[in-house]
Amino acid sequence: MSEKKEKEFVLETNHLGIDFGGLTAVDEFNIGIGKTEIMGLIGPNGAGKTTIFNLLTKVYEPTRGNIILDGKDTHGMNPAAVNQAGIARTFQNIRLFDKLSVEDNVKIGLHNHINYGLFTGVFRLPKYWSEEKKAHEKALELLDIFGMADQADVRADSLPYGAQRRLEIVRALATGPKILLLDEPAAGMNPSETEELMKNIKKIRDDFGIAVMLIEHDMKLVMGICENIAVLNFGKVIAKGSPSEIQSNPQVIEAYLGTKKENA
Amino acid sequence: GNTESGSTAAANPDAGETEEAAAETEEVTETEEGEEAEAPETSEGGALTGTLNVGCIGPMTGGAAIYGNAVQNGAKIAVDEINALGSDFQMTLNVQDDEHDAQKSVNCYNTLKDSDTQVIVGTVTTAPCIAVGEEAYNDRMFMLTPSASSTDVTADKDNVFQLCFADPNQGSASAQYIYDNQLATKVAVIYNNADAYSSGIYQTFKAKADELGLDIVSETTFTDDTANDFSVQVGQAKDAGADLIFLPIYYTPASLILGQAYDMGYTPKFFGVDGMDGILTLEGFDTSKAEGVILLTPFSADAEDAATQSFVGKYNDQFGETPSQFAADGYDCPYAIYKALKFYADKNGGLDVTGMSYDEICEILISVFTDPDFSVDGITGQGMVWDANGEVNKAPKAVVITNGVYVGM
Amino acid sequence: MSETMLKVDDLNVYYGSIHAIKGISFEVKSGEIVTLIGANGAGKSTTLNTIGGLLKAKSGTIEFEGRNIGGTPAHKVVKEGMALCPEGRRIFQQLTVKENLEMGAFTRNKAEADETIEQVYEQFPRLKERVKQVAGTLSGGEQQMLAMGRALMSKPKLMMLDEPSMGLAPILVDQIFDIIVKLNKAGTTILLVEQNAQMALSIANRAYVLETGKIVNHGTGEELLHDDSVRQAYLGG
Amino acid sequence: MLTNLFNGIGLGSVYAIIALGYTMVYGIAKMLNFAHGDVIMVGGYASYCTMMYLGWPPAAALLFSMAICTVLGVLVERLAYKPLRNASNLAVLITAIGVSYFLQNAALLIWSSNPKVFPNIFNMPFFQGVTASAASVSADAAAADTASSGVFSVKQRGTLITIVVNLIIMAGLTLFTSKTKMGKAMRAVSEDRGAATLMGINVNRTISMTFAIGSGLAAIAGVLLCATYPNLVPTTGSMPGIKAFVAAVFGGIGSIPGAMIGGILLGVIEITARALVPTVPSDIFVFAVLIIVLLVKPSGLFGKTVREKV
Amino acid sequence: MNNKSKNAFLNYGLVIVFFVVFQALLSTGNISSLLKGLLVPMTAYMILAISLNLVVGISGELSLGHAGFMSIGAFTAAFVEGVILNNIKMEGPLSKNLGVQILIFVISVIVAAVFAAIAGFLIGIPVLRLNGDYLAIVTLAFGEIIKNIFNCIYISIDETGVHISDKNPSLDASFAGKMILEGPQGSVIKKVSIFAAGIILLLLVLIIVQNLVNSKAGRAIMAMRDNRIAAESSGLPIKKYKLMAFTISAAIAGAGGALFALNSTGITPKQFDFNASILILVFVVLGGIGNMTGSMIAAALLYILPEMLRELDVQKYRMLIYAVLLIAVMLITNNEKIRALAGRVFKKKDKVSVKPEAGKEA
Ligand SMILES: Nc1ncnc2c1ncn2[C@@H]1O[C@H](COP(=O)(O)OP(=O)(O)OP(=O)(O)O)[C@@H](O)[C@H]1O
Ligand SMILES: Nc1ncnc2c1ncn2[C@@H]1O[C@H](COP(=O)(O)OP(=O)(O)OP(=O)(O)O)[C@@H](O)[C@H]1O
Ligand SMILES: [Mg+2]
Ligand SMILES: [Mg+2]
Repeated sequence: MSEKKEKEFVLETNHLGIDFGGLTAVDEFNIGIGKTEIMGLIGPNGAGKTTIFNLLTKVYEPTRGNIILDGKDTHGMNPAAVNQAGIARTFQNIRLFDKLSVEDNVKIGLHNHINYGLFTGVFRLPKYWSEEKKAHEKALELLDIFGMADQADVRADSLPYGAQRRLEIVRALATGPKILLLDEPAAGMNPSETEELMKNIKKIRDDFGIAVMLIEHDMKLVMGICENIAVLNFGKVIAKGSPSEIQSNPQVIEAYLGTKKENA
Repeated sequence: GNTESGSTAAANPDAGETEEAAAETEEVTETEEGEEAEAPETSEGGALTGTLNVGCIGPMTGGAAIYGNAVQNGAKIAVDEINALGSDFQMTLNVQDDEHDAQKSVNCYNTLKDSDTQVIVGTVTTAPCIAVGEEAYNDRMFMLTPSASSTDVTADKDNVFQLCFADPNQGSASAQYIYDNQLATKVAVIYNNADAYSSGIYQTFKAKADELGLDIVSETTFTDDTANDFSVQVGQAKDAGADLIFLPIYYTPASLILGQAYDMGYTPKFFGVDGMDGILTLEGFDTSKAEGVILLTPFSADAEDAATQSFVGKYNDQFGETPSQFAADGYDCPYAIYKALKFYADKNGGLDVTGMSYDEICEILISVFTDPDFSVDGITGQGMVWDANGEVNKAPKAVVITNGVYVGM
Repeated sequence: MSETMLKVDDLNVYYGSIHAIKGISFEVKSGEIVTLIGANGAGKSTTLNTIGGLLKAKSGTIEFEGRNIGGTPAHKVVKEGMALCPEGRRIFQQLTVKENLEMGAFTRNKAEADETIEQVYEQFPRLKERVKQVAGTLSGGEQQMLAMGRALMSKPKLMMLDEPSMGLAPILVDQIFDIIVKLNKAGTTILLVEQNAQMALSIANRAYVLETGKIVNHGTGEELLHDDSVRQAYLGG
Repeated sequence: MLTNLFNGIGLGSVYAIIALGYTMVYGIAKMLNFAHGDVIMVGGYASYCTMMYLGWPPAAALLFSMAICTVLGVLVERLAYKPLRNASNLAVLITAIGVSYFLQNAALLIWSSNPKVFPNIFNMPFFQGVTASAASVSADAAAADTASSGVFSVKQRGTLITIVVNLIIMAGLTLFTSKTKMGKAMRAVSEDRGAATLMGINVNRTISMTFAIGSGLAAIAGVLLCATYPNLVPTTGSMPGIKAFVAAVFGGIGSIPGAMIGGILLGVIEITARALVPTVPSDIFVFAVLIIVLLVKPSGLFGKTVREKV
Repeated sequence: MNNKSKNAFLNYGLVIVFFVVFQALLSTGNISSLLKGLLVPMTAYMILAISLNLVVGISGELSLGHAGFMSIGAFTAAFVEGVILNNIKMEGPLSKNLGVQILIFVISVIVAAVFAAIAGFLIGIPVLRLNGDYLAIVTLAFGEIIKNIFNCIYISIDETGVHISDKNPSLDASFAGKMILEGPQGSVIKKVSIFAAGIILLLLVLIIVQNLVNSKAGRAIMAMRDNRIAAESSGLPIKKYKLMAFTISAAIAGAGGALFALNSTGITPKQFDFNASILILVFVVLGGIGNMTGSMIAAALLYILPEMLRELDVQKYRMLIYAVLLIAVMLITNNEKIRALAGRVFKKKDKVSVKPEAGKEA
């Protein structure tokens, strides 16, 4: 608790928890993330990591506790409102708009930054053209971060797996978040792709000046870019600290890392 | 005008019959002569020659198929009979299925127009008939509907004629009949409020009953979609102590109502209208449940006259069923048209209908049908005459079902 | 390591007009662990699905224990003694854990199934805790365990695993590979498809490298682990 | 009021029995089989013809029509639905509608549009005996309704029989899908056909089996429907089919008890509405209540609210 | 020009060609009465197919009650026409007064669209809470309710104004007004709409729908269809867009219904029953879900097919043939081999999904 007061947090949770029927999936989750911090969330399968993301983005309504985003309690907000308030995310099982083009996927992210109404859109008034042009340029610019601008017209579901993961990040970024939640962004990527991804996450943080919270099982990635790491087990935080602290924490080794070293 | 012409018909029944009988014999001899002489073209004064293309529209598939098919079958028999008379006049019959849908009915009508149809027998059901009637009115095509009974069918259209009673006649006649014969003190009504025919009769019945001071104690409804369970309707009639249930509906749901009342041990009088006819011929129906049902009908398959007997016999042979009133209406229509054309030919020194345009035929038929001297004896009525509105005048017969057969009242 | 259990020869598979597998040949000998590695979209899953009978090959032969099983529908392939643990788990989300496992033993009788289920619970104690839970609400790792457990329920001679370590915590990845080795020791032949080339190669007897539908390299696990091109491409240098 | 309730249950039990067969196919083959109502109609005709033309006893006629419907169901599935295994749900829906049109029009050609009045099988000595003994059990309901106290009217006897058959089928289906291997296989197939195949389940045979059972149940439903409301025409099955579909959704898709309760509730609402507001079509109320219930409980009365795992 | 706008212009071209061809046939008299009578209803059904495709294809919800919106539009048109004819002095019959016809047509279509939109909005509210088959059943229920309501109301007009009742006033001897809606008997209509007006309406609808799909709102609607949770998490107010799709679709259906009604001489509530809703759905599915060109072509062909069968010598088997054709077309268009072939011919990356989507789960 003491560390919380020292920094200014973009996102803070207090006593956050949720039950599914009898199962307490998350309990007493207290955390604070700095404005441009990259934080890792790790833990065994089923520990409740994804559930925390779902709570933060209001896909699930918390059973208890509160979430403070940039000083504002998100109580009563729905997922769309939370997103507009500044939290964007990706999903563990990719959720793209399959039948839309890559560019349109990004434009959905930009939705709330495109300013014209239904009437303008249906009758294609001048504002439609100018705003669409702006959106188009912005989308390409964002796609370029991952070098995907040349695939703008491809249907999202025909992208290779790794590219789909990257597109999800771009889409989330397009919503103009203050904090980006990434759920296993490197899953299904090979080591060189993962390395590329690490660089890009850092770049995004630096260029956009936003916080990043990520769930990942790839320890190379987690240890490589996270400034702070929280370890979850059975819905509760069992350890918090810098990568080196976590790596040597016996509780974490026992519950999560195991003794073999290949992954490090 | 109803009662007036009704009384003329009643006052002069013999005259009509003998006249018709005479015409019939004359016709037969005439054609025989024609055949022998093999010179029909130049035969004396009143020959009707040529081929008339008759179109028929009605529901042959879907929920109302039963009515369309009955009309079609009846009309076929009539056309075959007319063609077999051996005269130089022939009829073709082109039947189109409208599925009881107004738009499709208009499509049928257009199809018939494309295939050189000259007169329409139809349509069988009311709502499509109104739609087609409008088209036919604009085109000047003559229509004789066997069974579309709403007054709206003929209203404002001089080219559309009905062979069946119009709904108001039936509704008010029923109320009058019940009142005159003191059949009941408390009356219940069950009608179909998704059906123009049924709700039309109901409303005129109701108006007349109120006027006469008949006590209607229960009014309940159903729709085609809920024409299964009548426990509520029958139950309410029973609870209200009705001693007569008026059923201005078709016989199919009526048979269910009879059955369900029977099961309840409730035995009021049942009073039906022409749509009730057919109930005795329902395959598998226990006619004892219909014992005592009274209905107003222009046709009864049990009538003893030769024409009905012959029709019923042929119908049974060809279609394996006893004909309903719809079949009889369908049967009478081609005859009415045939007789009208013959009437014209007689008066005007012959008529060759081959290739005549439908509007020419239309004008001829309108003039004949509105001619006070023209009347038709059919199996659905003797001495049928038409008023300028296109409504038919014929006397409804009240019959009561006794031991599974109609008995005149 | 004696006779050949599975032999694939000149296999060609299409998705509509997309030529996904371009004439690959390989074999798996009885008792081996063989792994197919390759980048996303190389055709690894397609290969397994074709062997398992889910997809139809355009040409080529697949022989299992000397019998041609090409074109045999998937449900019959299972009876031959082959089990496929598919990519993405594909557990029955609405069924309970126990029912999922029972489905795995569909081709066997109840007594046999009951025996095997205990063995599976031993391998995956977590599943035993959750027997009554509806499978759809399990976490990713739990679902993977269930998928493997389910495949084991048919007591297959050849088990084909499609990326079993995907999305698993490091400790579980270790466990899964341990289990694979244990299964193999207990007599099950394994055909393993993995992105985690490092781990896969370290337990495999032999390995094939797949690139855009073609086999570009093969050798023992050890050889490939030290092969430069393989290190470059799949092991992160 | 009690009378209306009883009448409502009478109508509802018929909907329920159709809904049970519907739910079976619906829950497992994951398709809206709009031809289900027409299979019921075929069942009605099959038993009618054997009873009336061949003079078979009702039990034999029922078995025969079950056989006919089973064969018909499997045949339709094989010819029309199986080739669409990988097509969109809507494509299958439209095909089912095509099958429905086909059956109706074929029946029209074979049996004509003239109604056939179904014999009253509830009136047979066997059922009289059965229900007379049941009479003592629920004597109060009977006493409230029949003048000749203690003895059931034919209609009530029909209702009782229908409900008993409902309960038997419901219990049977529940046991079948939760306990037997084939039943579980059906559930597996309903969820993921590919994965089911990998288990060694013959997906095609399982789906055929589903149709066989569903259509066999349709035959039973057809006989009970026609025995209760004895007018048999080619369109006999369509409206009850739609109502049963509504009932199945009302109760919660795929839920077997839900289908039965949904059916009975639907009947009760329909009859009550008719009694309270006799001149307004009762379907207005039936469907309005349905909408309201779904608003309060978006997955039907017994439907599981499956929270999508994110 | 990108692919999407190419497609849009293709559709406009298609409609115009359709118009020019038939208009030429009409003015040279080389057309059968049947086909002539079918032109406007066909156009109306094309509009309805587009409207339903907006719901089924673009927003991804199944609607089984679209004929309900159509009937609202149709009866509204009958009503508007009745009111206008009652309040306007006109020389000669309506068919000679083009000005009055245009007036009736324009006002009817607009009012019909507004009324249907209101109904769409109301029914859209439950839509927000439901999905899949539950939604389908609510739309079905809605269609049935509408049909039954029209079945038991009577609207008449006289110099004192419009009267709505549950009894038929025209049976009263003293009744001096004009019936607009007569319960199950429906409405008698003086024909006004002409082919050209229908085509203009169709073009307008196409422009609205295609522009919508390619605008911000359309993208949002499609995003919801593809993945609701992701759409929500990307900041889309999904309620607003679901409602928008439903309301616009209803408005278009209402306009289509008005066109249909004004071209007929009479309409009845029964015409707009469940089967009518299904018919529209058949057009959409057969034409390809989400494919506007397909919807239009399927609507045109399938609407005239059963009518064309009339002219052949198969009357009795007409509906049987229709049913068999329907099944056959579904089987053929969904046949994997034929699709693969088509894919190769048209070089489309059509996913022949052997690998079920569940592969991505968990
Ligand atoms: N909707 C739900 N209903 C019931 N239980 C749920 C639900 N969602 C998650 N759970 C349970 O909550 C626990 C945490 O799940 P969660 O998906 O958050 O795990 P995780 O940490 O993301 O694991 P993984 O790394 O495997 O993805 C699991 O035991 C899971 O079964
Ligand atoms: N259902 C499908 N339709 C069309 N193409 C497909 C389909 N499934 C796979 N492909 C294509 O076939 C090729 C091989 O895919 P496959 O899934 O076998 O790759 P993989 O090696 O398993 O990759 P991953 O590591 O991502 O699982 C890829 O180019 C892919 O895009
Ligand atoms: Mg997770
Ligand atoms: Mg793969």
